[in-house]
Amino acid sequence: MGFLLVAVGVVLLLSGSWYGLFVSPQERYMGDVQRIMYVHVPTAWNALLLFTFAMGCALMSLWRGGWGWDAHHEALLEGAAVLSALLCVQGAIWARPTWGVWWDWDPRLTTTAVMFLALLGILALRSAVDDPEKRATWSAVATIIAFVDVPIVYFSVRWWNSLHQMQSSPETVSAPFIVPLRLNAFGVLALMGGLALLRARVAARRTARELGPALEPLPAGALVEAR
Amino acid sequence: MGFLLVAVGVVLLLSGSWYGLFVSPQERYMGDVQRIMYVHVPTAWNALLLFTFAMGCALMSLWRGGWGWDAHHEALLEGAAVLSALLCVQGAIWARPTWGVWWDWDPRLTTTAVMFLALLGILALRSAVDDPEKRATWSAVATIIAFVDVPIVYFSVRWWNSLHQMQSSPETVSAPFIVPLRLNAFGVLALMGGLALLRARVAARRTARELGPALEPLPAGALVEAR
Amino acid sequence: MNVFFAALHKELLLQWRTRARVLSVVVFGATALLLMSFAIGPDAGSLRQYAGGFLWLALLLSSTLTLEASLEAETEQQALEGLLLLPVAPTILFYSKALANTAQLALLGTVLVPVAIVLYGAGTARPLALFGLIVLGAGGLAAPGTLYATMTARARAKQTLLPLLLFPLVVPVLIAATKASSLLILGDPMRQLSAWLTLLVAFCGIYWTLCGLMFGVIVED
Amino acid sequence: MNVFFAALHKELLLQWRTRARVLSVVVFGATALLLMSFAIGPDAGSLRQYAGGFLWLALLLSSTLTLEASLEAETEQQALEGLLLLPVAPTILFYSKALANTAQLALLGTVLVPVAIVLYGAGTARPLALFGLIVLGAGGLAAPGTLYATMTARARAKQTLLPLLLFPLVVPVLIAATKASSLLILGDPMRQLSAWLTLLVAFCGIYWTLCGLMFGVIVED
Repeated sequence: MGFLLVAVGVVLLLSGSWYGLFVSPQERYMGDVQRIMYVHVPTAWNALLLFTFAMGCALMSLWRGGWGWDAHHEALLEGAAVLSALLCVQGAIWARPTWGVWWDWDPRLTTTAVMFLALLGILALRSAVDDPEKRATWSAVATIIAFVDVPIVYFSVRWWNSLHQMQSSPETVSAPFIVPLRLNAFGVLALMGGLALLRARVAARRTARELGPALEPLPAGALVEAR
Repeated sequence: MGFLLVAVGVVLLLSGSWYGLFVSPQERYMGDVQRIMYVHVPTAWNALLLFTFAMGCALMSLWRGGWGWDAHHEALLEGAAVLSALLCVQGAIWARPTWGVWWDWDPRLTTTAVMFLALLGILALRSAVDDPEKRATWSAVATIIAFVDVPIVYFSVRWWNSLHQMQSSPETVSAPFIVPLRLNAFGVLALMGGLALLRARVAARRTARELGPALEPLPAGALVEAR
Repeated sequence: MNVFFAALHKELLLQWRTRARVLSVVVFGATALLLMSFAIGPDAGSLRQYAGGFLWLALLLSSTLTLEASLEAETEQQALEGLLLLPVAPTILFYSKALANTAQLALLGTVLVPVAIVLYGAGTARPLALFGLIVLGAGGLAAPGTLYATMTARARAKQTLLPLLLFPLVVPVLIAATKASSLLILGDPMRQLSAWLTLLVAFCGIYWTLCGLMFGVIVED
Repeated sequence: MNVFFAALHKELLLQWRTRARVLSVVVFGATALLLMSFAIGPDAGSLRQYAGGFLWLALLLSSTLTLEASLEAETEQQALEGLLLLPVAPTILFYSKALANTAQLALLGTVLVPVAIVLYGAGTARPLALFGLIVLGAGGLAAPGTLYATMTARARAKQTLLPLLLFPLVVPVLIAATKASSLLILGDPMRQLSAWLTLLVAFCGIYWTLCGLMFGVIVED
């Protein structure tokens, strides 16, 4: 399942990038620089989506319990952290030729930076707690608290920095620009989803080792319901 | 001895202040505000003097040992901290009517503030260490290190803030201004010296209690050589 | 309600016992304010312009020290006297702790204001509004701060962990409190103050509710 | 000399083992840089003007965390493996520790520079000079920092105590390094850079000597 999704994601990303780089026409005002949007916008969508999935796993982990939720929570947190790091880098690459600075204090970009740091904080918490039970509960609580913060950060940065550009949404973009966006969006989703599934399996195995001999002889599939 | 010095200090300070407030003529350019100098300059001299004495006690405490040096070290550190706090307050009172701000980033004033914070740090170290041996050694080392820093801070603040006024020294000040300065300088010295002697006796008694029954029955005078 | 006041009384008593520690945090905050001025330079105009931001940065940096200390005292005192063994619901425990921490942070902020006034010339014509702002901001720091400090109190490398968790979360508090204090210090011709205060009130409302709910989850395991 | 390299190798090995901790200190420094920008506002001009000061403030704030961590690792590892029981003179121990801490702080500073470049637009035409400055400044922080961290490692309330002792002492380092980096970032028409570098070299010279002498006194009792 994980490998399949990764393969699908790679194919979608390759075709989307080919379309975006060679088929789509050059944008009128920004030229070729605009083509970074074909990666940037799908990355942004998926960073938020992965964080939302992580939040869902955190809620399920608290409500229902089960090591499977915890393993997926960990994997999705890492995925969201990787994507938001990529977003910050892409934002800097975009800002440099467009405004002549590396960082433009755009509310979305700044919120992403804060989100990235918050995710690193939760991952640091996970790595600092040795007891698997406490690690699962505490990091789930931290994820919920950080998730609620994201819209508040967004609006406070937006007010702080009155200068702000319009959101790009499919309505304001013409068809030859939509195709690579959609292809890449689903490509990133499939790739990161597949990687997260594979990563979650590793996390589940580590937790099983930590829980000790009591859970040792269970088959890999049974771990998910073992808590 | 301690009480005698305190009494002498109070008498000198009263006569110096009376002279400064009622006998000395008004200064030509700065008016009555200038009279704060009769307290400010003696405080500054004595703050540095007490810190230097504290440094001497720290050196002797490391080189020769002896709880008496440690007790006087503690008392002189507290005296220097009180005087530098007073200096900062007086500087603010002086700066307000003269330049219209509470703080003027004058190198001497800023160095005093840094010195005050350094002294608080050493006193915090003393209060955080329970073992009297370690407390004596460590705080002596901290005092030596901080004392060496004072001239470096002074020159770096001076370069940092090129704006800077002349030192006032007896040569540039006429006779009716010198008398209250001298009276107050020796007054503050006698007062703080006396208080430090009294404080050192308290510190020595506390150390003796901490060291436990081994030193219990010694007379108060013998404590000084007891280490 | 009586239980709540008993718990709050216990928390305030614990903080009173560690007042030497609180004093050293005040010195830390004042040192931070002095050091930040060296980063800006001796120009009175720019110092006054950024005074609000530095006041809140100093308070934020000190807050992790007081929050850690409040939990440390707890752990030490617990071993000594078993005060924590009072049969108190976790929610009551959380609100008493968070309220005591709010009081402590508000006190810290109030003490740092005169230092900022002297060093940065950051006087304001509306001292009561500034005090209210400090209490609000302290509340915004204290609610998530108490929750995170409880988690990190027994984790490894807690000195680093608490700021890593707390600082990104309280970005809205820092922004809103900085802007609001700058408006109080430099004047508010556009009447923007209420917008920032609303943001702070909203943050406090959300996190005092959410953290109260979550505290039960983290201490019950 | 061989003993010194053995001790240095041991210190660097200990730091390599706690690299997860170092990573979280880097994140702390980056967070501090981001938060400080919120205190200044989104104006690119003022951000660039104060970038040097904020870089050094962030490094100073992070330094107490790495210094504490380096001594903590020491204490933990010592219990586990008795590495400290090597028959090494205190002076050699101090210089190996201080050198390892200098390396770690210089690494931290070097990693924070790109963050400052991106966030504050603090690019410089002389990156090698900036690197040399960071190494010098790190040396100025590391010598007294190592000595104080050794003292406070076993004292009560050490998280508060270390900054209280270290921050007032390193005011000259902060001033000189801030001014020098600002000159490197904003240009140096008056050729003032060498004066500030001289101050840093003098500070390092004095404190590397003095702290080396004093370290023997504090560990021998």
